[in-house]
Amino acid sequence: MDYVIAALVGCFVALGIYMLLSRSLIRMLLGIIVLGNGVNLLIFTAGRLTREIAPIVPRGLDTPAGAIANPLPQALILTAIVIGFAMFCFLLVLAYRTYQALDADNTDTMRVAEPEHAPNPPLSY
Amino acid sequence: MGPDIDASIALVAIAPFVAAALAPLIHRFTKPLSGWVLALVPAAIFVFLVTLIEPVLATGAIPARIGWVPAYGLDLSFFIDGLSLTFALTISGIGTLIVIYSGAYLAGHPHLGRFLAFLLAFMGAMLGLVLADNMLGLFVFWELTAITSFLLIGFDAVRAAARRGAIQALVITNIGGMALLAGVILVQQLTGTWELSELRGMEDAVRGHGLYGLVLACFIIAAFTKSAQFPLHFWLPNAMEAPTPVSAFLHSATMVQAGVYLLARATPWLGGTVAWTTILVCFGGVTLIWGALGSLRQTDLKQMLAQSTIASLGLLVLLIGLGTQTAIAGMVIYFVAHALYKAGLFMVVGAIDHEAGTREITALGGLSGKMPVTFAAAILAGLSMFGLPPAIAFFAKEEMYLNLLSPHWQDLSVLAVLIAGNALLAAVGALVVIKPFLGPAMPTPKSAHEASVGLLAGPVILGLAGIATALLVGWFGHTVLEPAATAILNEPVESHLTWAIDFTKPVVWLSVATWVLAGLVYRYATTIRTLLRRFETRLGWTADTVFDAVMFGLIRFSGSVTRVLHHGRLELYLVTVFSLMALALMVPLFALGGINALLPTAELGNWAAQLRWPHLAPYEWGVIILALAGLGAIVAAPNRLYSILALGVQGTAVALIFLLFGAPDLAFTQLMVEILSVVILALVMTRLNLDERDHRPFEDWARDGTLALVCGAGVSLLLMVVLSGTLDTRLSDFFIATSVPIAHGANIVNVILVDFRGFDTLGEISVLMAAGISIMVLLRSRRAPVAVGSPVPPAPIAPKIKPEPTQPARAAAAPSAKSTVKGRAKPAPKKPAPKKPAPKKPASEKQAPKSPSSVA
Amino acid sequence: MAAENLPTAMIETVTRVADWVIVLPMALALMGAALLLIVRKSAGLGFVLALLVVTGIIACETSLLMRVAEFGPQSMTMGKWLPPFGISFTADLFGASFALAASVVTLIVLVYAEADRPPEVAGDGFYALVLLLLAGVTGSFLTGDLFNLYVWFEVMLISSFGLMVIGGTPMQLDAAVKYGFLNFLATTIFLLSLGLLYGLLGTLNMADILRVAPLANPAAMVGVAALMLLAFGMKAAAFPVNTWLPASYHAPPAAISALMAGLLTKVGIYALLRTLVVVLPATRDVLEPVLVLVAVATLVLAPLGAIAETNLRRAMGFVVIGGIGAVLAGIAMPSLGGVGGAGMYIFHAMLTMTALYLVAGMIEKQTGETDSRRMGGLYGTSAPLSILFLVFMFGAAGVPPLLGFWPKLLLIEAGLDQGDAVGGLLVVALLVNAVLTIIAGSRLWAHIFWRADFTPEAPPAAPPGGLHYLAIGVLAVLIVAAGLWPNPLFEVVRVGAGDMIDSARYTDAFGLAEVTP
Amino acid sequence: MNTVIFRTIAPLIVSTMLVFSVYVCLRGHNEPGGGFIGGLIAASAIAVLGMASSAAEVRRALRFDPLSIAGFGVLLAGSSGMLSIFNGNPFLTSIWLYLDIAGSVVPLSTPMLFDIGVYLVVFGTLASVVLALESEDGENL
Repeated sequence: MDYVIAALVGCFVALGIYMLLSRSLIRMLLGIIVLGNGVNLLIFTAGRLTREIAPIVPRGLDTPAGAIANPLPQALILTAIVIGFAMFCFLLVLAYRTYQALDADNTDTMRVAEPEHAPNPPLSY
Repeated sequence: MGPDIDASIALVAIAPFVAAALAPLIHRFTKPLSGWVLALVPAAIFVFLVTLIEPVLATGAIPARIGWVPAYGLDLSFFIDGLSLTFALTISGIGTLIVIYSGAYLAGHPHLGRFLAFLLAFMGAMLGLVLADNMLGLFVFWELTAITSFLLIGFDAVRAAARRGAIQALVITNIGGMALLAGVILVQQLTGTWELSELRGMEDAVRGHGLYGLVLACFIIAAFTKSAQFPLHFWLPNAMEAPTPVSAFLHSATMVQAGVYLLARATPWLGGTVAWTTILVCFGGVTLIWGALGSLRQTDLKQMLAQSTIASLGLLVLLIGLGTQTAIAGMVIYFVAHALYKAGLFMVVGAIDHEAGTREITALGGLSGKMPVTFAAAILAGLSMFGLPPAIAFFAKEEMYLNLLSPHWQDLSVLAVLIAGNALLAAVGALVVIKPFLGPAMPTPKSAHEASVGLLAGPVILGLAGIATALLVGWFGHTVLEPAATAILNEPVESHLTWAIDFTKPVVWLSVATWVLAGLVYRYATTIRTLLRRFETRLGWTADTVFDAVMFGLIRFSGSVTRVLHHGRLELYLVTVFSLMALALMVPLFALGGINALLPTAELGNWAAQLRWPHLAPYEWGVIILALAGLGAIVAAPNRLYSILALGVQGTAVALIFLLFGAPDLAFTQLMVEILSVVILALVMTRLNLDERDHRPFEDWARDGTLALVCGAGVSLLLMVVLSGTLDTRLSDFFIATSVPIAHGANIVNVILVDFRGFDTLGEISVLMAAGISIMVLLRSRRAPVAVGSPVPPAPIAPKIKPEPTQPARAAAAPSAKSTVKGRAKPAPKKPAPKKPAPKKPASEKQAPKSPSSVA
Repeated sequence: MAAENLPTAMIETVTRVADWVIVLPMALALMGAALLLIVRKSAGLGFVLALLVVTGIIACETSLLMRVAEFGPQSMTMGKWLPPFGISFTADLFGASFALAASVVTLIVLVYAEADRPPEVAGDGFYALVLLLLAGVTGSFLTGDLFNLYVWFEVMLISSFGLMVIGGTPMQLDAAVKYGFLNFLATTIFLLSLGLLYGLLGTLNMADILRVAPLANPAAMVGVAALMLLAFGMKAAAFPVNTWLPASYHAPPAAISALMAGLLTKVGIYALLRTLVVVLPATRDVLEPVLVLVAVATLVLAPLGAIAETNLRRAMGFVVIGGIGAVLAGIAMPSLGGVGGAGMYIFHAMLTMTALYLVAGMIEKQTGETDSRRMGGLYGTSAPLSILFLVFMFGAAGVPPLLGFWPKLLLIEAGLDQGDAVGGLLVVALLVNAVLTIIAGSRLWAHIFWRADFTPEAPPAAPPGGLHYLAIGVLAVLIVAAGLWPNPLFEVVRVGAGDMIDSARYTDAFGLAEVTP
Repeated sequence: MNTVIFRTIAPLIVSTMLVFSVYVCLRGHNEPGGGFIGGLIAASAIAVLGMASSAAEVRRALRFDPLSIAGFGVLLAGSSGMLSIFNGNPFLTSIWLYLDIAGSVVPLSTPMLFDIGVYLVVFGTLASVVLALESEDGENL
C-alpha cells in the first residue's frame, strides 16, 4: 500500500507543479497548497505506513502494546502543515495586495521590479 | 639587523600612507605651502635611503621582516638590495620634487589636498612594491599602485576622456594584476616560498618545472600590461589625461617601471631561457620602434613624451630580455637616466602648459626669452634624452651597444633596432627641447612668463642630477650600477664606466651614427609626421579603438545576457527551477541506477506471477479516488469557486489518509487548516475580480504538463526507491519507549512536539508569529494611498527609477486605476467592481515603451 | 520514576549557565522579537529594546566563539535528550563566527535603519521582523539537525517576506511575489528532500546522518543531495536559480535590502557547505561536476549583470551573486584551502555586501535617484561617500589589502594546488570575475561620482545624516581592519576548515548515543 | 451571511468552540489534541464571530490585540524553556511539578506551558489574519 500512496504523492506533486506554472497568482497559490500536501504525504509515506493504530500509549501502560504508527513523521508533518499554512496565508494576502496595487493577477504583466523594456547600459565612461 | 631597522624600513612604505591620510587635513592649514610641507615626507625617506647605500654595498642586501599573517605563513617582509634601492631612491627623490611641483601646479585647486593624498599614497605603494621581499606583499602594493593611478588619472573627472583613461588603465593593469597573482601563487607552489630573496638559486625549481610556461606567461602578462608593452601599450597615452605631475611621476618615472622591475627581479629564476629572451626582445623591440614612431606622429608635447615613454619601456624590456652583463648594465643606467630626464621634461612641458596655455608643438616657439630657466632645465634634460655627453644617458647607449657587434644575425638585428629606436627617441627629445623655445615667437593663449620656483625646482634639480651622475660616473658605477646589476643577474658585475672614450672602438661610432640619424629625423620631422598620420588614417583602427570596441561589446553583451537571463517573467523562472528539479530526480534514478532497487532481480524467478494488486481496503481506495478526483477537479474547474471547493476535497482526502493510517492529530489539523484555507481564500476571492480560466497556449500547456509529469513521476519513483529499503526506526522507538516513563505524556506525537523536538515547535510558532506580522505589514500598506484621498495614487507609489517613462504596470492599470482606488477608499463594496478587462492583452499594446534616452 | 529503566535516555552531565551561550542568542532573538511585537506601538522603545537584545546576542556569541576557539566545537541538545533523539545545536568555528558576524551586521543595520525610517511608520513590526530574521539566521548557522534547519529557514524566509513588503510600494509587491514564490518553493524542495532522507536513514541529526549515510542506497542519496543542492542553490542565488535576487533586492528600503544581502544568501550557501561537505561528503564528490559548472557560470555571468544594470542596487545584487559563485568554487574544491576560502568569503561577503547596499542607499538619498544614469558629481560634493563606495566596491572585487582579497587568495591557491583542469578552470573563472567586477565597479564609480554633467530633477529630500555615517563607518573600519590584519581570520579558517574537511571533532561534539546503526 | 439567525446563534457556537479548543489543548499531552489544534479551533471561532458581527467589534471584545497575544505565546513558550537554566539542564528541558490541590494531583509542567504558548500563537496569529481580512480598511494594525 505504501507504493500506492507513493504514486498518489507523485500525482499531488505533478498537479502542484502544473498549477504553479500557470501565470495566475491564485492558481499558483492552489498549486502551492497541493504541492505542500504532496510533500506532507511524502514524509508520511517515507515514515512507512501503519493502519489505524495511532501513536498513543493506552492508559496505564508505559509503552504501547503492539506496533503503532510511526510518530516522528507525524510530528514533522504537523510542523510542516502549520508552516505551510502560514506561508500560504502570507502569499494569499500578497496576491490580494498585488492585485489591488498592480491590477494584475497574471505574473507576466507584473513588470515593476524588472521592467520589460529595461534600458541598455550606457556606452560611456 | 635588529628590530630598529625592520621598523624603519617598514616605515618607509607606511609613512607615505599616513601622510596621505593626513594630507587633506594638512592642506587645510598650510594652503599655499602644502606641496613644500608634504614633500618633507618623501624627502625624509630619500635621506634615510641614502644612509642605507653604504650598508647595502657592504652586505649586499638588508632584510626586514614584520609578522603579518603568521597563520598563513605570511610576513610583511622587505629587503633592500641594489635593485630595490635604485628604484626606491628614484621614487622618493623624484617623488619629493613632484610633490613640490604639484603644490605649485595645482595651486588653488579645490581638490589639491585630495590630489596630494593620492600622490603620497601612490608613492607609498610604489616604495612598498620595490622594497617588498614577500611576493604577496609585492602583489598587494602592485594593486595599490593601480588603484591610486586610477584615482589620479581620473582626477580631472568632469572630462569624459579622463574617466575613460582612468578606467582603461585600471582594467588593463588589473588584468595584469590577476595574472601576477596567479603567477605568484604558482611560483610559491613550485618553490615553497613567498620570499623573493629566497627564490634566487631556486631557478631549477621554476625553470625546470612543467608549469614554467604558465608561470612565464603570467609574469609576462603582468609586466607587459603594467609597463605598456605592445600591443597593450595604448592605455599609457590615455593616462596622460591626468594632471602633468601625475604623468611625470607615475606614467614615466615610476609606476610603469613596475613591470620592468618585476622582470628584472624575476630574471635570476625566471629568465635566461629561450622563450624569455625571444618574447622580451621581440616585444620590447616592437614597442621601442612603435612607441618612437608614435611619438613623432604627435604634436601635443605631452603626448610626444608619453609615446616616447612607451618606446623607452620597450627598450628596457628588450635589454632585460638580452640579459647579458652589458645589456643589464645599460638597462640600469638607462632606467636612472630616463627617470631623471623624462620626469624633468614632463615638468617642463607642464610648466609651458601652465604658463603659455597650450602644449601644441606647432603653436609654440621662441619661449626661451620669456622662460629662460625653464629652457635651461629643458636643455639639461634634452641632453640626456639625446644621449650626448656629459649626460648619464650617454653611457646607457654605450653599454647597450657593447657586445652586439657580432656575426650573429640576431645580435645585429637587435643592434639595428636599438640604433633606430635611440635615434628616433633622440629626435623626439630634440623636438621637445628646441621647437617651443627657439625660433620665432608665437602667440599663445596666455602671455607666457617664467614659472614659479615650485614649478622649476623639479626640472632643474633633475636636469642637474642627470649631468652630475655622469660627471661622477665612477662613483655611480660603483654605488648604483654594480649592486643593481648584481641583484638582477645574481652574479657579480663589474662597472667599467669611465670618461676615457676610446675612439678606436666601434661603439663610439655607433653612438655617432645614432646622432646623425637623429639629426636627419629631426630635419624631416614634419614630413615623417605627415607620412605617419596618413598611414594611421589608412590603417583605420588602433589598439585604442579596439579597446573601445571590446569594452562596448562587453557592455552590450552583458546587457543582452542579463536581459535573457533576468527577463522578469516568474513563470519562466519557475520553469527553470522545475527543469532542474526534474534533472535532480531523474539523473540519479536512471543514470546512477537508483531505479534498480525497484526492478525485479534474477533471484526472484517468475516475478510476474508474484505481482498482485496492492492490498487495500475498499474505503482506502475510496479515499484515494477522492483525492484524485479533488485534484482533477482543481484543474478542470470552470471557475474559481469550484476550484476552491475542489481544493477542499483533496485536502479532506489527505486528512482522511492521515486518519486511516493512524494519525488522528494530523488528520484533525489538516482538516482545520483546510477549512481555514478555504474560508480565507473565499474571503479574499470575493474582493477580487479575477480572470476565471486558465489561458495557457498549447505549447505552454504541453511544456508545463510534461515538466509536471516528469517531476511527479520522479518524486514517486524516488520515494518508492526509498521505500524499498527498511526504515531505521531508532528515533521513533526511543520516543515510543520513553514517552510515558520519562516525558509523562501518552500522546507520543504531542510529546515529540512539545518535548522531544520542542525546539522545532518553538521555531514553528515563530514562523506563525512572523507570518502574522508580515501579513499585518502587507495590509497596513493599504492605508498609504487612501490617506491622501486623491483618485490618482500619489507619487511614492510609483517606483522612482524612471519617473517620466510609464512603468508598465501603471500604464496597464491606467484605465482602471480609478476603480481600484475607489475600491480601497470605500468600505466593503458589496458587489465586485465592474468587470475590468483581464490583463491579457499583448504586452506591447499597453506599455508604449518610451525608452529613456541614454545619459551617455 | 521509571527513568531507571532507561538510564541512557538523557544526558547525564550537568549543563552550566555558561554552556547556554550556544542557545541564548537564538532564544534572546525569538523572545526579543515577541516582546517587540507586543510593545510595537510605543514609539522609541522599539529601537532601544532591539539594540539591547542584539547587543546581548553579540555578547553571547562572542563568548561562544571564544569557547569554541579554546575547547573545540560546542554542542547542546535540547531537552536533555540524548542526541540524536533530541535536537542538537552544535557550533564549530565557522558556525560561531558567522553567527557573530550576522548579529554584528544586524546591529549596524538597525542603527542605519533608525536614521532612515520616517517617524510615521512606527508600529509596523520592523524590529520584531529583524530580530526574527536574525533568529532564523543564527539558528541556521548553529543547528545540528536538518529538520531544525528547515524550521529556521522558514523563520528567516517569512520574516524576510515581511521586511520585503514594508512600505508596500507596487515595486515591492511585484518583487515580493517573485521572491516569495521562488523562495518558498526552495524550502518546499528542501522539505521534500528531507522527507526522502528520513525515509532512507531514519534520522535527522547531522552527525548521525554522517554516520549512517554510507549504508543507504547511494543513488537515492545522490538524488536527495541533488534536491538539496537545488534548494540551497536557490536560497544562495546560484546560477541559474538566482533570478529572484535581482528581481527583488532593490525594491525594499536600503537598510532592509542590505540586511538581506548580507545574511540570506550566505545562510543558503552555508547550508550547502554544511550539508554537502560535512554531512554528505560522498554525494558531494558525485555532484562535483555540477558544482564546478554552477560555480563557473555564477562567477562569470553575475558580474556581467552588474555591468549591464543601471539601477544601482540591482547592480549590487549581481555583485552579491558573484560572491556566491566564489563560495561555490570553494565547495567544488574540497581541500583545506577551498573550504577555508569559501568560509572566509562568506564572512567577507556578510560584511561587504551589507556595506555596499548601505552605501548604495546613502547614494540614493544623496541624489534622490535610484538609477545610476541619473546620478553624478558626487565626487566633488561628497568625499566620504566617495571613499566608502570605492572601498566597498574594490573590496567586493577582491582588491588587496581589503578583506575580500584574502578569501580569493585562498581560493585561487586551492585551485592551482589542485593542479588539474578543473582547478584551473575555477581559477580562471575567479580571475575573470575579479576583472569583470572591477569593470562594473569602475563604471559605476565613473558614472555616479566622477561624471558631473548631471542635474537632479528635484533636490534630494534628506541627505544621509550622522547616524548613517556612523553605521557604515563602523562597517568600513571592520572591513579595512580585517583586511589589513587578517591573521585572526586565518586562524579561524585554518581550524574551522579543518573541522569541516575532517569532521571528527564536529561530530564528537554532538556526543551521539552509542547505538549501532 | 449577516442574517439575524446567524447573528443570534453565532455567539453560542463561538463560545462552545472556544471552550472546546481549550479542552483540546489541555488534554493534548495524553490524547489527540494539543496546542495546534486548539489554537486552530479557537481561531476558527473568531472567524465565525467576525463574520457574524464586524471585525472591529471582535477586536474590541478580545481586548488584547491578537498579534500581541501571539507574541505573548512565543514569550511564554520560550520562557518555559528558559526555566531549566536554573536547575542545570539544557534549553527546553521539562520540569514537572505535582501539586496536591484539594486531594487531586494536578500535574504542572513546562511542556504544558509550552503547549499553551503554542495555542496562543496559533490563535493570535490566525485571528489577526482573519480579522484583518474581514475588516476592509486595514485599520489599527
